[in-house]
This record gives sequence, C-alpha cells and structure tokens, in this order.
Amino acid sequence: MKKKIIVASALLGAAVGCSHMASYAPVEPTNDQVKAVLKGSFREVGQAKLDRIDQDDVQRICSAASAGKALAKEDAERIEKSQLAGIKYPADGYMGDWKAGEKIAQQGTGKQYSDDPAQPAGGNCYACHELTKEEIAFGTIGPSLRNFGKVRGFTPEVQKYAYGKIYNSEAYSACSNMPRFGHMGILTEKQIKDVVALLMDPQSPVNK
Amino acid sequence: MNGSRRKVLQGTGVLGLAMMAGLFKPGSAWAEEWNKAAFEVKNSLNDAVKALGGSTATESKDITMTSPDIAENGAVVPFAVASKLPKTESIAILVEKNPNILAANFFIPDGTEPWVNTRIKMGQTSNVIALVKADGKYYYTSKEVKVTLGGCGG
Amino acid sequence: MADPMKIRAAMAGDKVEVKVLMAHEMETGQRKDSKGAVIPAWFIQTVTATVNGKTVLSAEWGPAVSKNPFLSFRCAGKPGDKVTITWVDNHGDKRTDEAVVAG
Amino acid sequence: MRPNRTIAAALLLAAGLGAGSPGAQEKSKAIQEIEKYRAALGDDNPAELWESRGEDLWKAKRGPKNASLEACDLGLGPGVVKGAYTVLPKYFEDSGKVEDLESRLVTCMVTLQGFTPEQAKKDPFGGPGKKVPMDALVAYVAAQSRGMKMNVAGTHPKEVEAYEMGRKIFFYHGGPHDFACETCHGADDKRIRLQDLPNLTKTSDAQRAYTTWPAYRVSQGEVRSMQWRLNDCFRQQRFPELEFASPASIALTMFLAKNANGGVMNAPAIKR
Repeated sequence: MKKKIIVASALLGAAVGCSHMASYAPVEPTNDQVKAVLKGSFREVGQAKLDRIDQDDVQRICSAASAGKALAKEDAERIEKSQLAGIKYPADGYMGDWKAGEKIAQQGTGKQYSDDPAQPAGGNCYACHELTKEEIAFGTIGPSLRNFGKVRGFTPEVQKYAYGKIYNSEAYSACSNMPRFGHMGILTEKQIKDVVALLMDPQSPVNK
Repeated sequence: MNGSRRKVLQGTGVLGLAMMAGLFKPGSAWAEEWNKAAFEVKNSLNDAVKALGGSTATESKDITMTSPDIAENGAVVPFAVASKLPKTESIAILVEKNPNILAANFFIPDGTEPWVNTRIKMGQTSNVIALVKADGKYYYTSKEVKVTLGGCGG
Repeated sequence: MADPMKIRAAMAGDKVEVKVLMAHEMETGQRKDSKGAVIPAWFIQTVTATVNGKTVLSAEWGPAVSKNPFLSFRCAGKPGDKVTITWVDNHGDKRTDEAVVAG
Repeated sequence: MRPNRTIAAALLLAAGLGAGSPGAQEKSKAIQEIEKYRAALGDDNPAELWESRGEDLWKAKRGPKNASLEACDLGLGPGVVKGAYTVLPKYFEDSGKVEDLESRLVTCMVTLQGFTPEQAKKDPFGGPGKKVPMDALVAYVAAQSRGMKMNVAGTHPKEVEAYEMGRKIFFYHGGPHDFACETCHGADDKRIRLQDLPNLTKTSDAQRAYTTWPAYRVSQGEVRSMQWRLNDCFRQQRFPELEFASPASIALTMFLAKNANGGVMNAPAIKR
C-alpha cells in the first residue's frame, strides 16, 4: 500500500519535471543496508545477541513480502516445503497434559533479553488466540481456537497437524504471523505436546 | 486548569510557614494517627471492622461503588464511593485478595460530601468492598473486579 | 525531596471539587528487586486537606493505593478559598501544597 | 477518541446484528468494561507531575556550562517549545543529522550545557525510585504541542532517507519469534490480549497511536517516551536492545511520525 504512494509521488515528480523533487526521490534501502543500520543500533543484552538480526530465508522473503513485494507463489511453496521437511515429530504420540498446556498458553515470557534463559519459555497463545471460555483476555491476531478438537475431530491426524503447526507454522502458511515454536527452539517437544493436548483433549476447557 | 495548577508552592516553604503560623501541629490536629493494626489485617472484612473500632458491618444499598468490572491493569483501578447514609463519618476501600485487605480509609467531616474518588492496586481478580461508618455503625457494599493480563511479553 | 503535588480546585455546583495528583512511589513492600531482595515498603500513610485552615478531609492509606496517587473529593468552600493538602509517608517525609479555588 | 470502533461493535451486537457466536456477547462486554476503565482514568493524569518537573529542568542551569536549555532549537527556532513536537523528527543543519525529540535534547544538552554525549544519553528511562531528566523534559515539550496537528516535513534528502529506512525496519522480520513491527501493527482491528493494536500502516490508526505518546503508563507508574515505546516493542519482539537515540530508532520514529501527519497531538496521554 505504502509502496503505491511512493511510486505515485515519484511519478508525479517526473511528470511535473520538478528536478529537485526528482533528486529527493526515495530510494528503498537494500536489505543489507537495513541490516547494517540495525546492527549499529542494537546492543546485546542477556540471551539476546546481535545474531538475532541475521535473517534466515523465511524472514528475508517475508520481510520483503510484508514491505510491499507480493509473495511469489514459488517462494511460498519453497518456504512451506522446506519448513515442512524440517518438522521433527515425537516418537511417542502427540498428546501431553492439557493442564500444563494451559499454563504454557498463558505464559508470555521467554527469549526476551529480560527473561532468565534457564526458565522454560511460554507459548503466549492467548496473546493472539481465543482458546477457553474462561479466559476473556485473549487477542485476535490469530483465529479463535475455541472447540479446536471438537470441531475438527479428536483424531490422530488432527493431533499431528496441530503438533506440526505449532512446531513450524511456516510449513502450512508461508509468512504466517505465528512463531515457529519447535523449529526455533522456543518450546520443547514436551511443551508442544502439552499445548496439542490443550487443543485436542476432549476434557480440555478449549473443547468445553 | 492551568490557573490552579501553576499555583503550586514549594512544600517545605509552605509547611514551614504554616508551622510558624501555628496552623499545623505535627502528629496532632492536622494528621490522623495511622491505624497500623487495621492495615495489617490479612483478608477478613470482620477483622478489619474490629481493627477500625467497630463490631460488625451490615450490607447497605445506600452505598454505591463505581468502578469498571474489568481492570485493564491491576496497578491502577479507579474507584468512586458515595454514601447516602445519614451522618457518614468515613469511607474505606478494601480488596479481599490483596496481601492486606484495607487499602484506604477516608474521614469525612461535616460539610464534605460523602464521596471519594481514588485509585487502588489489585494483585489479582478480587471482591472489593466499600465500608462506610455512619452514625457510629459500619455498613458495606461489594463487587467483583476482574484484573486482566496484557501485553506480549508478560 | 518529593515533587510538588498537582492540585485543582474548582466549583462544582455549591461544592468545591478538589482533585489531587501526588508524586510518590507507593512501594508495597511485597516486590523484590532483580537480585531477589525485598524492596522495602514506602508509602503515604496520612493525607489531610484543609480549606482556609479548616480540615475538610483526612485519610489513612496503606501501600495498596496506586503509585502517584490520585484523590478527588467535594467539600464546602467558595472561589478564592485556599485549599491545602498535606501528606506524610512511612519514612516521615512530608509534603504540603496549596491551590486557590477557581471561580 | 479510542473507543469509537469498539463501541460501534458493541452497539451492533446490542442491536442483534452481531455474529451468532456465543462468545460474542461476552467479548463485547469485556471490551465495554475496558473502555469504562480507560474512561475512568480520564484526564487526571500523573504525567502532569512530569510536565512540571520537565519545565523546571528546561529552565534550570545545569551541566559544566551551567546553562539552561532555553536556547535549544527544537526545530522551530531557538527557545520555541510550543508546537515543536509536531515537526519532529527533523534534519538539523547544526548536527548534520535527523533527530527526534529525545536525540535533539541530547544534542542541546551537549552543545548548550556541556554534557558529554554519554552523560546526556545515560539513563534515558526512569524506573521505580529513579527519576531521570529525559522523561520529564519529553513530557514537558510534548505537552506544549497538545491540540496541534502533526506536521513532519520529511522532504530533506536525509529525512527521506530516514523515512525509507524506518519503513524497511518496520517490516524487518527477525529473532527467534520471526517478529517484525508489522506482525502486530500491520492489520486492522487486531488485539493482543485485550489491548487494541493500531494498524500503523493506516493513517487514522497511525495518527491515533503517535499522538498519544509520550504517555503515563499506569502499569509502570512512569511517563514513557516514544524512544521507550520502541525499545520495549523490540524487547518483546525478542530482538537485542534498541539503543537510545540510535539511527534505527530515529528512522523508525520518522516513519511513524510522518505517517501520523494531520493527527492532533494529545500527549502525554494515560494508558494501561
């Protein structure tokens, strides 16, 4: 959207033949230029090192896409394929303890420089999703997950999908807003299973 | 707004002058003694009433407590309490689930409206009680206020 | 030393409505610092309000009153009257400020 | 100001036009109560305590040169405070840099008062028991633009460059959570928990958001500047720490401020 405005003003400059305006025409900095400015503007604190500014392919492509370049179909497919291939499924089933999952869904800390890296990170699901009827303080960046298992069926296939989606959301939807909890080592295998149980256990308040 | 705002004077100066003028006698007329025992009561309304010098409190519809049902942050929860009880002497605000139940107690002399508006901390979702002393007896009303979590890192 | 209060006093019907903002930490004594040590309680314990020298409100507060406290009340008075507010905290620190009732 | 959208949604629901989901009614009730909460905080804003401290600091003779900041040019000429916040960030000839309010104050503390840049940038944010000059100065200066429209020029080549850089930073995904500013602030009508998230790529939301900073945050009992806002967003984005008055922080502020042009300043505001 912004892109269009910039293009329009550049065109206007050219059409009017206004030379000083043309000379001020915005030039979009390259990704490397942006990275250099960021590296010079941030400092390492605690567990947050400067390498967090380095991007993987997914982050680089999705940054360009959100800044105005439409996400190419090939890029989307490439992201989804490569990310799906990297999902490590548990050997002993997908379901953990929904009560532990609820705590993980409530907890917002983890991976910030202000957090103790020795403590497990939270999933902070409620920041973006509606889950249980009881928790009214939920966000709407992601879809409602009320009755997640009840609606989709309490089947092993859906359990596996839920596990994979939490492990690496990019495998199912390129440039999703949702963190790649397993892929990036935010949540452990056990924690992801607990969150799967929160979504998929018939006794979980998500399905009540 | 600015008119009265800007007329703020330096504290020690005023206090010093006032003391010289004999307006304030520290520890006596100008400041109430702080009721330590009442502020140390844990979470019982009855214990708080006793610590304030009463025996029991009766529920009353003549007290209104205005506050949101849900607080966006527990650090600041606005409360306004009004009493229609004749001879209202004091208005207190108590939060059942705070470490100490009594948050604040206001003494209302003749000529002052039995109404106060202030902001209180709440550690978690809790019942909040407005306790009024009127004509020597204690009355109360209460409501639940939910405290919600917020933010993306917390 | 504590910062000055902000006091607004204006007629609201036949009463004076007084609004006060006070600068104070109102530390509960329940919190811990980054090293795990308890931060000692530090809070305003008593508040007294006078109009032309006559007490119109007094209060006792615990640490559950919010940081940078706000207080509003309505008392007898008229434009030009002098409203004086004094607080004393548990360290024995005091602060007194004044405002004139606006017309 | 803020409640329009949610109140409208609540009215729709009340009129029976809302979605049939059983949660819908509760949702609107929760949001209505949050709106009541915000309304109850109203205009009685402890930020006034910072504003008056800031005014005293602005006029106080401080630093090795024992000078006040009263000769500081905040963009509208030396000593002009009224309206200055609406034209910042701005390119300054004397420093050869684009500066937002905070970095401009640093420049003036260095040039007029004789502080070293390190001294001027030290402790930019207050905390429990820690009062810092910067917060108070920011509150004072911003308050002198209350009721005035944001009017950032953004036409000097350096300003254009900063805006473009800020724009790219806004969309820059990184860190363990893949977050960018855009993750939370790139779409309409989103919330995190119960907090509305302004869509900062849209003029009306950008105006509403930018014009209410700096703000007194009741959750912290402190007045927070735009520099703090950005610093703490990046903390929650799981990035390293954004340095105070750094080039990235000023570029991003340029992007946000210019997008808010036309919005009426109402800061310091009071927020959760």
